[in-house]
Amino acid sequence: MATQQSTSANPKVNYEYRRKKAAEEMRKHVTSFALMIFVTLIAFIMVLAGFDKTFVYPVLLALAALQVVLQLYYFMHMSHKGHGAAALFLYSGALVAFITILTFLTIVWW
Amino acid sequence: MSTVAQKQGFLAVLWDYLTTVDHKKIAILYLISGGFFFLVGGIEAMIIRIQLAVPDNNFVSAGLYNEILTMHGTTMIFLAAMPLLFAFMNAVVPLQIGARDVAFPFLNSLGFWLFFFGGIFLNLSWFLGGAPDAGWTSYASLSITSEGHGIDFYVLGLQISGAGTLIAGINFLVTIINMRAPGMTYMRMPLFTWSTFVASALILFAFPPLTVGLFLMLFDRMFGANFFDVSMGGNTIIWEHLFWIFGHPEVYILILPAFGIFSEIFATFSRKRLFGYAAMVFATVLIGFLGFMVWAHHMFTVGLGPTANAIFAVATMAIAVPTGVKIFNWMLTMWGGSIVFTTPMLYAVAFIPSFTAGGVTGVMLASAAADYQYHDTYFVVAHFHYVIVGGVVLGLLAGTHFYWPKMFGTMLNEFLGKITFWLFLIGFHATFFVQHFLGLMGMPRRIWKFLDGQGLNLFNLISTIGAVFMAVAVLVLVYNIIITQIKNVRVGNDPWGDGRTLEWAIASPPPFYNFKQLPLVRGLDPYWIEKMEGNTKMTPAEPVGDIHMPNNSFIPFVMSLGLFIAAFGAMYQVDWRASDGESFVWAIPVLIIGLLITLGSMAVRSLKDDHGYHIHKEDLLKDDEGGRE
Amino acid sequence: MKEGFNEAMKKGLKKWRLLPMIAALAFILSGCGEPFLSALQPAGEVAQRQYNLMVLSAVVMVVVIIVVSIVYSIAITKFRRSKVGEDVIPKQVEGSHTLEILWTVIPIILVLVLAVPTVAVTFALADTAEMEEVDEEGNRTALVIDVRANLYWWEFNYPDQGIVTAQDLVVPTDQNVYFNVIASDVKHSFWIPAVGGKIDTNVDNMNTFYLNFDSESAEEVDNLFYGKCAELCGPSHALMDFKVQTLSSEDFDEWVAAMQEAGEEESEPENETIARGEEVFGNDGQACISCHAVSPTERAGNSPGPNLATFGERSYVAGILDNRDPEESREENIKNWIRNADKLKPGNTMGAYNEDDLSDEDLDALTEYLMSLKVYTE
Amino acid sequence: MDAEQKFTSRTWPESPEKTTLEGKNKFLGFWLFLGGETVLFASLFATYLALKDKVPSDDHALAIDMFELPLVFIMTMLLLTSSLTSVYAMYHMKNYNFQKMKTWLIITVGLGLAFLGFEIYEFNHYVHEYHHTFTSSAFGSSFYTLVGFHGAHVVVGLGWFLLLLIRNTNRGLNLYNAPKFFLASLYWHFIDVVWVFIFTVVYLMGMVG
Ligand code: HEA
Ligand code: HEA
Ligand code: HEC
Ligand code: CUA
Ligand SMILES: [Cu+2]
Repeated sequence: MATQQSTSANPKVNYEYRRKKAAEEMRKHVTSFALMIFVTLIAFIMVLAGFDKTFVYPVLLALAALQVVLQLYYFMHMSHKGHGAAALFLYSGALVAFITILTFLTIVWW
Repeated sequence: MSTVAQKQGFLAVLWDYLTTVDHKKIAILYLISGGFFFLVGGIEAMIIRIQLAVPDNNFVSAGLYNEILTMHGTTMIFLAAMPLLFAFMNAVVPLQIGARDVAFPFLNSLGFWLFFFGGIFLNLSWFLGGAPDAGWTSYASLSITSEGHGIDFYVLGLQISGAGTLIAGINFLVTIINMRAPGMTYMRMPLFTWSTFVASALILFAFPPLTVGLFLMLFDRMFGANFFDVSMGGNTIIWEHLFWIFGHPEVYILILPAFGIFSEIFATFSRKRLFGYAAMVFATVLIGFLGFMVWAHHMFTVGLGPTANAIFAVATMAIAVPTGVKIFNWMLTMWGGSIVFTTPMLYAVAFIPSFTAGGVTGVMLASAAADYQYHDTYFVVAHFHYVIVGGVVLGLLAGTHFYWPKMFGTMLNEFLGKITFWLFLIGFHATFFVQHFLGLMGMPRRIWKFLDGQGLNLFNLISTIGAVFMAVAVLVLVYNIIITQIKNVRVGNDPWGDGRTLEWAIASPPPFYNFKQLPLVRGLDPYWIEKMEGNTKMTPAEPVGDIHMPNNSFIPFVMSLGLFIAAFGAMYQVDWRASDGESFVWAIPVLIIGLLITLGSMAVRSLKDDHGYHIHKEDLLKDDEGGRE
Repeated sequence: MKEGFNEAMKKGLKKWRLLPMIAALAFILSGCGEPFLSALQPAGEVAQRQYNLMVLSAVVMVVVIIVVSIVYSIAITKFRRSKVGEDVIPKQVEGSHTLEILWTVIPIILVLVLAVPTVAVTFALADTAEMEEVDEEGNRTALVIDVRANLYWWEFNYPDQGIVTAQDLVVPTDQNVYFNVIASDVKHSFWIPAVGGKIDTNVDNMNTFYLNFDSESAEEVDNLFYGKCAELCGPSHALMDFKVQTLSSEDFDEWVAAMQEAGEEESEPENETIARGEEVFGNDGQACISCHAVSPTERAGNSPGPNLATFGERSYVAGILDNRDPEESREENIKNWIRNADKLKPGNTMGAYNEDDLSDEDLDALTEYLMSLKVYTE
Repeated sequence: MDAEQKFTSRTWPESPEKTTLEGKNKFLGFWLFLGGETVLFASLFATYLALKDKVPSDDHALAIDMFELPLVFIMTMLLLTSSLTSVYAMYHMKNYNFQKMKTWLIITVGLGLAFLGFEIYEFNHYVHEYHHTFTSSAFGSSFYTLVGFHGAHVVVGLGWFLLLLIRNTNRGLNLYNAPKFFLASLYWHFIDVVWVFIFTVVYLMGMVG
């Protein structure tokens, strides 16, 4: 059966420290949220401005990728330890996903 | 409560199996139902061969032939080969890594019942107006126009059983990552565990495209969508891609676990550690990886253009390299060893040339420009039966003999086993070797009959005679199983005498809680290490303590049953709409009821806490004194 | 059979130095199958190149199998427990880097040996640039045929010539013939094994490729190759055969001229039976005409049934009933077809005509009429 | 150790979702599931891209004719914000503050519902204004399937949150339900990730042309 993760020897210090760390992290989350909103705004404005699509497409995709990274690493804590296997499989999935989309864009004609 | 097994009535046993979450019992469920579907698929194969024994034969009609052909392929791949592999994975992998059970016992049971009901649903098509008839690949233009409900059975049945497979895949992955016994590092895992791991990863990424493909087909056929309707802007090639993005990894999902079984057998019966273990692991992973880059080799003649064909051709050929590494490592495992030809070893030894022959014809197929000649001919049929029967089925037969004692505590008769082996091997080569030539001589596959005067008569007849040998072999195996279970001679933990991995360190069959104390793993082939040091048991990694066990549950059965019921509703609402609500008025209600059953049982599951129970230390110790049975 | 072999030597094999094994293998393979059907007896440039690739790959594979067999045989004979002793514990070898590098590198080389020509031939066979070439007057120089696959029958339309046939494809020898292929209903695949690999006739789009029919090989098979449908397309997929008539370039031009001419003029029925047959066939009879055109210039691309303009010359009825031997069988076959089309080719759209639909006398007349539908021969 | 054991904010472990073996298994299993879902959505995206604007005749509306920036923008903001609110909920879960966690989850659910409302409005609009339906063209089928699959995920996510909230209102946090809350919020983030691609690839790129 499960074993409890060992917490630090001094629960009190540990507690205060953890609280602080969590709060700090939460602030980072808010920052990254602001960034996400900002990125979204740029994306929408670019489309509104009506630039040429050879320019807009790659930028849009880059912005989307940036947002996903923010989601994964800040909101979903992918950078925290214990996410090794999760990351491996998520990226493998992303690779298969990429190849799938690439082929559908190139060798499925109509 | 006592853990000593008691004699139980039939109903009690049945109930036990319907609700079990024990990986060893689920393994037996997979073995029985997979075995049953193998016989069904085999009978279908026999009908195919009888129809094609002589030219212009009329043993079965054209439409029926297509149904049999489709069901043969579909049944064998989805309902026989994969579940049988799952049987061994379930029986062996948790023991091999020294785990209590799989990571999600409840989901394990759910995975089984989904597969089971999906398979039953698919096969009910025989009695409800006709089976699917567009080939196991069910290419869109034909399957969209196919009349009746055959294809609907295919789509819904595979959707249900596919969900079960996906669940099983995730379950094995988590089990292997999280539940290894102390000391069992990744590079000490037995190869069967490794290949289960990679095959499960392939399942995780290959089944979603199939799911999507089946959904599109389902929407087109049952809800008026137009994915594949060219006149509405649809595109049938989408199906082909989605199917093969799944389909190619699927063949490695089949072969890798078989490779794993053989790796165990070679090492055991050569009394030698697997040669080049690290390279074997690496090759397994590489095959899995490359498996996703090559699917368009099934579509060389579709007209994708020379660039795509060339890229996929070369990528496909690359797989020969890691596979070759494995073949040579197996041979070098035997080299310098002490080989004893038990039945499982006979299969393993026969597997090498058989599979190599199938593999190299695969590389021939990969040569795109030449594949324009091979594609959709009996050459391809010969290729894939060489790899599937010569690889996967030989692996399953080997595994059956090898792991039977561990699963049932009895030993299959070796003499009968060898008879099965020789009949099957001879029959197999007789059936499929000549098919290479049939294909090159101009015989397309999936043909209901061939006409006289095209030079195809002799080889087809030989092929049919070979199939009869295989059928007899299978019957001998069935007989062997029956008398072995009737005689019921019990065996000890290491019946082959040369077991190397953890599963042989535990009683046959193991107690329901597996290892009383998790074993300490000190290297590759941990049981062998202990034996070499004169120990009869594994060194425990923990003191005897309470063991936490999950409760049995009937919910997985009910959840799957709900989907099974809903599938009928989804299918017959088509007729209900076609008749303007005149007939089949029950269809939509049935669909809703089925879904409610499933959702309801899911809700019950999540609302009702299920913490399992504990086996107490005292009972475990008592077990030791009392012994089992 | 001998010729097939010589042919192989002449054309392609010279390139890679005649290894005796290649020769032996090619010889064994070419002994297989009927020359009008077998991919092992290539009858044209495309099939030849594919055949060469097949032989090359087969040789590589035989090498692999031999190597494996040798190591394998030694291993399982030398290291049996009965030989090494019951209680021996073999040395637990971990592996060997040298060996592992060896059996990684050699297969890579073998794969490359196969991959390079594969890529080359794949691109070469996809080269249809010649299709676009025109002469001074802007006419296309190459022969292009539009192939349309229908549930169990084939239509061959010659757009530049303005003519159409069904079931029997007619082609000139010793020149590249270009095909545009497509399907009307479900996916099929267009395959003439002896002349070259297949290409799918998709419902979505047009595919393009070329074949080349070798005159010497054609002679050997009496100018008749077999073609097949190679994609499961329904109950009668097995019976969706077609035939390929080969003609020399001059004869082909004559044939085209005859076809075009026949399309322009109305021919008078030779006798009364035939006239009656025409009536039955026409609108006041069974309305066969609603599905079948009888003029070689009509209804290309949208016909519900095969064009019967050259029906009296076809080698087979519906691609499966052999008319050639004896010649009288033609009449039998036609009657059989009209009475039993649904049984002969399950699932085809024509359906059968029983005595109630079509009296025996009418059937006789109809048959007579159908046999009279000739364009090129007398 | 008992999964229902009561904690105080001081004894509450740092990663409650991964403290028990069950929790660890669920955590990993769920991530793997998301890996599979990635491929699932990729297949749907690929299908959509292959069938985008594929309609039987000229009088069918195309992407560029239908999509409108303001609506998509509002929906995007709703969903992005709900992602942040669910992060707040998890923040409070880690601090063992059940009440606040509940509050933030309820806000998340509210935002999700609003998103769904707009989506339903949007679909309805396309059907009535443009006769762009599930069965009108291959484009229609693929559009509604892709966006609809995402919508279905939103529904499931909301149902999950609600079920957890109802079930656990009176029990507080423990090591048995903490992983469940955590997974539900992971799922919610994943839904957001998919939406990022939907608004980029389907709507924004669709409007560019
Ligand atoms: C278990 C199942 C299985 C396995 C393992 C394989 C393995 C391989 N397959 Fe096969 N295949 C199928 C099952 C399988 N296949 C099925 C079911 C179909 C038909 C589906 C349908 O249409 O219905 C099919 C069809 C199929 C096609 C499409 C043919 C067509 O329809 O036109 C191709 C084409 O490239 C192909 C190639 C290969 C290759 C290159 C391998 C390789 O992985 C083989 C690698 C192994 C070796 C090469 C042998 C050992 C290696 C050495 C000893 C080293 C030295 C070797 C060399 C240098 C060559 N397969
Ligand atoms: C795991 C996969 C698997 C397995 C094991 C097999 C096994 C066999 N297959 Fe398989 N086959 C496929 C997968 C498989 N096949 C697939 C995917 C296709 C393509 C389908 C398609 O085109 O869509 C195919 C197609 C296919 C064809 C081509 C049909 C055609 O294109 O028209 C043929 C023809 O010979 C054939 C023959 C056989 C034979 C003789 C066996 C034998 O090995 C079978 C041996 C087993 C038995 C003989 C069982 C005997 C059982 C009994 C005698 C029962 C006794 C009864 C009781 C106790 C109740 N198969
Ligand atoms: C509904 C359409 C339809 C009608 C009406 C019809 N046919 Fe056919 N016919 C077909 C089709 C389709 C085929 C091709 C069948 C196949 O080969 O699968 C065919 C094939 C044939 C063939 C063989 C063609 C060949 O090239 O070998 C003959 C001869 C023939 N029909 C004669 C007739 C006669 C005579 C009638 C009237 C009594 C008739 N058909 C009415 C659709 C029709
Ligand atoms: Cu047309 Cu098969
Ligand atoms: Cu493949």
